[in-house]
Amino acid sequence: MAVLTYRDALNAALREEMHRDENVFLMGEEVAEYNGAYKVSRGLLEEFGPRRVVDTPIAELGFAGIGVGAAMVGLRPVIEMMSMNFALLAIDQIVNAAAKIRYMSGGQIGCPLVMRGPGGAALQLGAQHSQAFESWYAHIPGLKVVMPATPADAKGLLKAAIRDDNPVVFIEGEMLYNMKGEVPDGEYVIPLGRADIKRAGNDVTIICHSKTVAPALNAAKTLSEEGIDAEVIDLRTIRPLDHETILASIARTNRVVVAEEGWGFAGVGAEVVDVIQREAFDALDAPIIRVHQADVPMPYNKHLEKAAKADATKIVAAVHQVCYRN
Amino acid sequence: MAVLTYRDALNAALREEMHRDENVFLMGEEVAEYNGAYKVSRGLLEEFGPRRVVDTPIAELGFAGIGVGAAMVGLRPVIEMMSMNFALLAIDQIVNAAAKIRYMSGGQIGCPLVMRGPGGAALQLGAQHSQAFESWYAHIPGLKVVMPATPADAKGLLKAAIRDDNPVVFIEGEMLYNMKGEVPDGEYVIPLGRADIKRAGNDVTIICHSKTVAPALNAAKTLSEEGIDAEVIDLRTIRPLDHETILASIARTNRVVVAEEGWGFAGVGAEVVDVIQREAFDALDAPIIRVHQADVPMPYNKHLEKAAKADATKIVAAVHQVCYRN
Amino acid sequence: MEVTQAPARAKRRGPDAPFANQYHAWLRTMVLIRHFEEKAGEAYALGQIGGFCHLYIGQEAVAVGTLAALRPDDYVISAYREHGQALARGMTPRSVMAELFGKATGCSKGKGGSMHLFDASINFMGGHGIVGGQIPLGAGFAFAAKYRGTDQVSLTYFGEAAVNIGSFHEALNMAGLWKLPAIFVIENNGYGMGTALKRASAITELYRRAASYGMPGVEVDGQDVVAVKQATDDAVAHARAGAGPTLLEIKTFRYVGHSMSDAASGTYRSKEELDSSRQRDPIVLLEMRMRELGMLDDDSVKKLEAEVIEEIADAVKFAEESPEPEPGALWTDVYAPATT
Amino acid sequence: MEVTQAPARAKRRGPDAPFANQYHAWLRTMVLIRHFEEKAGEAYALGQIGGFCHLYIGQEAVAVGTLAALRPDDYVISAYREHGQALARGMTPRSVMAELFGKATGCSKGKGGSMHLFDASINFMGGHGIVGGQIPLGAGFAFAAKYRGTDQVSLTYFGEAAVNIGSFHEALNMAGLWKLPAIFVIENNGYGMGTALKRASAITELYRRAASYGMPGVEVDGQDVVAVKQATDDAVAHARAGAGPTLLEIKTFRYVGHSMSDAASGTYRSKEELDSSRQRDPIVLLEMRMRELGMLDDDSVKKLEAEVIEEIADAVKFAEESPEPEPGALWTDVYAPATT
Ligand SMILES: Cc1ncc(C[n+]2csc(CCOP(=O)(O)OP(=O)(O)O)c2C)c(N)n1
Ligand SMILES: Cc1ncc(C[n+]2csc(CCOP(=O)(O)OP(=O)(O)O)c2C)c(N)n1
Ligand SMILES: [Mg+2]
Ligand SMILES: [Mg+2]
Repeated sequence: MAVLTYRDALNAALREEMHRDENVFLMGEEVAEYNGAYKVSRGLLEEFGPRRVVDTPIAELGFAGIGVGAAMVGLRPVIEMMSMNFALLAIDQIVNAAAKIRYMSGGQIGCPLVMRGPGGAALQLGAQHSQAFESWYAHIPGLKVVMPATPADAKGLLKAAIRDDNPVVFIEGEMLYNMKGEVPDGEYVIPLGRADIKRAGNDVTIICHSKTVAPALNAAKTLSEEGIDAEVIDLRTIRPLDHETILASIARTNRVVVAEEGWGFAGVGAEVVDVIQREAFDALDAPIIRVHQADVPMPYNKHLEKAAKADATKIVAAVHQVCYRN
Repeated sequence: MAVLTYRDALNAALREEMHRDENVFLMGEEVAEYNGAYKVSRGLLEEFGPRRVVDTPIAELGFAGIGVGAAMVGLRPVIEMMSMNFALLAIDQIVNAAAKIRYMSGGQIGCPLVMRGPGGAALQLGAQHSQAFESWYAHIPGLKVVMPATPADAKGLLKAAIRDDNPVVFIEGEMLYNMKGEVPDGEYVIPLGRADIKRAGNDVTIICHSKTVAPALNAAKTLSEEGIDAEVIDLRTIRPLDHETILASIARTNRVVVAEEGWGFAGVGAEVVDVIQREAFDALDAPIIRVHQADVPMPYNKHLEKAAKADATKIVAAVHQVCYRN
Repeated sequence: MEVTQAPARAKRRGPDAPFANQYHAWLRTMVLIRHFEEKAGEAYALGQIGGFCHLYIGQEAVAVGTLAALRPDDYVISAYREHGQALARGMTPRSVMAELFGKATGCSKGKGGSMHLFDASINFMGGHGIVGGQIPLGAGFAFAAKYRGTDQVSLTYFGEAAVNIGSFHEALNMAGLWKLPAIFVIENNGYGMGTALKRASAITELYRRAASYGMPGVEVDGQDVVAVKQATDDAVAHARAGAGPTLLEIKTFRYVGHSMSDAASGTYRSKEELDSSRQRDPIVLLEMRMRELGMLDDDSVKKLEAEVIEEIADAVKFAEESPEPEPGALWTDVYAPATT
Repeated sequence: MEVTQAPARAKRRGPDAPFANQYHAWLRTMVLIRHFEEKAGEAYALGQIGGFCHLYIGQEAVAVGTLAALRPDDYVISAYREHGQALARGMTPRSVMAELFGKATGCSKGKGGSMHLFDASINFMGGHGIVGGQIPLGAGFAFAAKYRGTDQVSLTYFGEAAVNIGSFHEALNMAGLWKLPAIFVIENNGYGMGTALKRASAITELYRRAASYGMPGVEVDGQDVVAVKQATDDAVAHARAGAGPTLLEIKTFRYVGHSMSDAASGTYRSKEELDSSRQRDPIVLLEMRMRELGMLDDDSVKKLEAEVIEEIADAVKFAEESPEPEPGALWTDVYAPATT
């Protein structure tokens, strides 16, 4: 197995899928000549040429719509949003066209499109550039929402997303791009819709995704030193949500913490809580505690920003609470 | 007390607030010469003239932004969206500007704006015109989200929303506009952030808002005939959410159903569930059951549409489930 | 990347020579649309059709003239006022009427409704309800054609009120920049709901906006089906030749209200204005042309009317008698049947 | 509602006569911006400034020339490359530098950062990070001025890459339609990140887009502060007279990378191109003018430089020594203090 960065794992997935299927193309701001704002598309212009790696004007609504149109007639566009924060401008095309074309057309017309790019916060980018919108997209039937936390998942899930016949919102993280990890060689595709147990454990289940996976694993390490054996479940796909893996874990641990990067109100964690209380009411020994961004726009100042973000310390504290420690 | 339609109650609120404060103006598509697509603004052009009742081109992003700009310099715009479905095009201005200006400017600049219009489904309008986005807006700190279910609430809450110094997303309902009800005469302002007990009861709490309030009350009537005494709580304001009223009720009833018009995944109900399980874990005698739209885009066919929607029958069935009847 | 052709006013009457052999077919389709829409209006009043329903009466020459210029493998997309275009493209009155009735036999299986008519088999790509939303989609079909190296073109309809929304601007800029084989058709019927063009747009000669996107802009008389066909032919030839998109501003009239809940006149336009717009009825204009050429007489008009009335009656009957979708249809078509 | 004035190319050198008495002040501000930005770049390299940081070096004459034409009660709004405009509008280097350092003494209390500089006391309305997002806001200030019947104007800055986004189109159409007292300034520095204008826009003479919105469009030499001031004066007079908005395309250069993580040249533009752009440095051009007029000599240049260096050093020191926001600041300013 090769050790790759998350960025290069995505790059490999794009390259392989573009080789595999002539209908796959990449479009977005700075994806071609600049090799991507975050270099995810490095080398692809050189390899595939400007027909298949397309720089766009700054026009998120327009080029998302062009992508949806191209997908409606059988191409398989990968639309890069330089940041998912800018995708708000395109959201009408994703929600009103991509997610609904199949249904409205009575099944005649599909939309095999991937919209991908970094979501959530990086460091000190301020309020407009530091938002996690996964709960929004996951609210919408017709979409799938995928959020890999490791290089291997990034590769395997992006390949699956590109092959999927539905519109997939694929959310990466600027703070994840440099993460290194082993990635299986050769063809490696991870089915969408399956959570992954990143650490097995028996005392408490920590449910997380994307940028909260690493802090959850750190928290688990700290907790294990205290004698608390945490299971860490990485959702990987937010919609469809893998109820089975979640419920199986809770049947053993009876205690749950849900961590996510975004805001709390009607966040992904709220949905997870609802599923658990409904399906595993009697299994719960304590209320589920959630860890998420402070309910404020993201401040620029680095100390305030740190205080606003979910992190390992907060996850540990939440586990203490659900285990009635301290 | 006069009996007014919901539509006329909104109209009265607009008229009164425009009289009260010269800075209040109404802007949107067809609000002036056409008297509003749904006639909420009937007569206002005549009364206040084209300076204060402004017809716009079809340009949701642009005129929402113009409203935000005007609010940043001290006007108090009421921006009508002909449908909240079209507000997706404007959502960047609401989320990235309106909700964040105060924070990003260190408190220097506010945004006393109301964005209002009908949300959710009417009858057979199809997938693109039948969506309830309240959970999206409520996800965003910096916004308030208000959804009146009755004429009296419509009037009192719209007046409060217009006077509020924060951006308020005020969601009405096409299917509510003709609803009649008593509205207190004279100055009538309902503070934002307070739920309302629309029916007191002891056996189960039904939490609802907007278009699910009437079916919940119908359900309560049916249930009372079966000897189940339901309390019906109308949230009225989704953000900030009135935890206190919810928790006080559950302390008595120990059983909860949450009904909403929109989709389930990370909906408003998911947040309500999370609050309850966290704050009132031991008070719950059964899992909370949610009633919401089927997890599909809204179909045009009327029978399918009916099947997709939350209604009194589904609420009754949910109550049976939480009460372990049948 | 300069304007490839100065914006042009093309208000001349279209010539007969190259097209006369198609006049019968065009007339028939225009009459079919007119009758279809009248029946749809009646069925709406009877509650057989629900939701929003936007009729095309008065605008028939736009659909017929533009679509006469396309090949079967070209792409077509429109807004919510698309019954006429669906029929002119070749969808049967049965499948369209059944869709309006919400029946399982409708073109979109009863799930789409009036605003969402689709027929993938003839590249009729809908029926869209968000003003301007279809414009980037139409550019996307053109993008796909260019990507694949076919010489297909993509034709996108929208109302004159849609030219003020961001989608129009973004899509046309990219289409112009990339020289996509796209034809953008403004159906300028003078009103967006109750708003007259001059109350919504800083300039009222909309074809001039093409200059911002480096493409030709042409003003077309939308009541003269021949002029429409001719202008579209030019745009199609331009696109197929790889020279890029064209913006057609086709001027027409909507004889009816915006939707079924809107009166044809009274609030925002006068009875006089409406009546005067009827002076240049597209069907009458074509009939007159054909009579001048000796192609049409009272008998043939009567025969055509009778045939069409029969066909529409059949469509209504079909729609009435068709089954409702199965309850299980609620859950299908959300996702592709077999996915990874 | 026709185009009120044909788009114009105004590449002539601005005249000295009416402005010479202001040259000293303008030169000082331009030099101040240049030094401020250089120090900001250094502080960024030292990790004292975080996040995104977009420098204004090369574009100084645009901010100084345009803002010289405004009154204190006019409104100004910009994008994320706004340090120069904030300083030219009258914000102190201290309050801006402290904001970049994230300190409680910063203009936005450390919560905004480089992209979100605000000073309500002088109607500097930010600092916005979503490309094009500030354009409707700027139109909104103009709307408010007109609503109140004041003769204030609103000036909105954006880059040339922002002209392809929907916000631009929607806001300019409404501004033109309603004759709002707005001045829209395209700072055309040739690149949006790594994308040259001609790769993003179907036409490259952007001032021509004004014609779509019924407003004058003027091309301006952005390296000549006098030309900038003169063109803005005209636009301001037009707006104050109630004649509506103007689109200024002010051509300039960005000497540095897009942001701190982008090299000044190499990837998307050559060293030669960059070097040649420096031939028309706005500061040098004004200095030359002043020397020609006998208003400046080597000594006065040195003195000015020394003063500015001192002022910037003081700003850095102030920023360094200023306190971090209190932890509780995380929770304030989300909502208005006292609400219904
Ligand atoms: C984004 C958006 N805003 C508003 C509406 C409501 N609406 C539907 S049709 C219409 C008028 C459109 O007029 P025009 O584009 O001229 O087309 P026409 O109806 O005349 O065919 C409006 C405002 C909508 N569907 N979508
Ligand atoms: C809507 C949106 N899309 C993309 C970006 C990322 N982005 C930030 S600046 C920029 C380039 C803008 O160039 P231009 O408008 O010419 O301004 P300049 O940086 O040259 O001053 C891009 C693509 C963004 N901030 N907002
Ligand atoms: Mg129209
Ligand atoms: Mg630029």
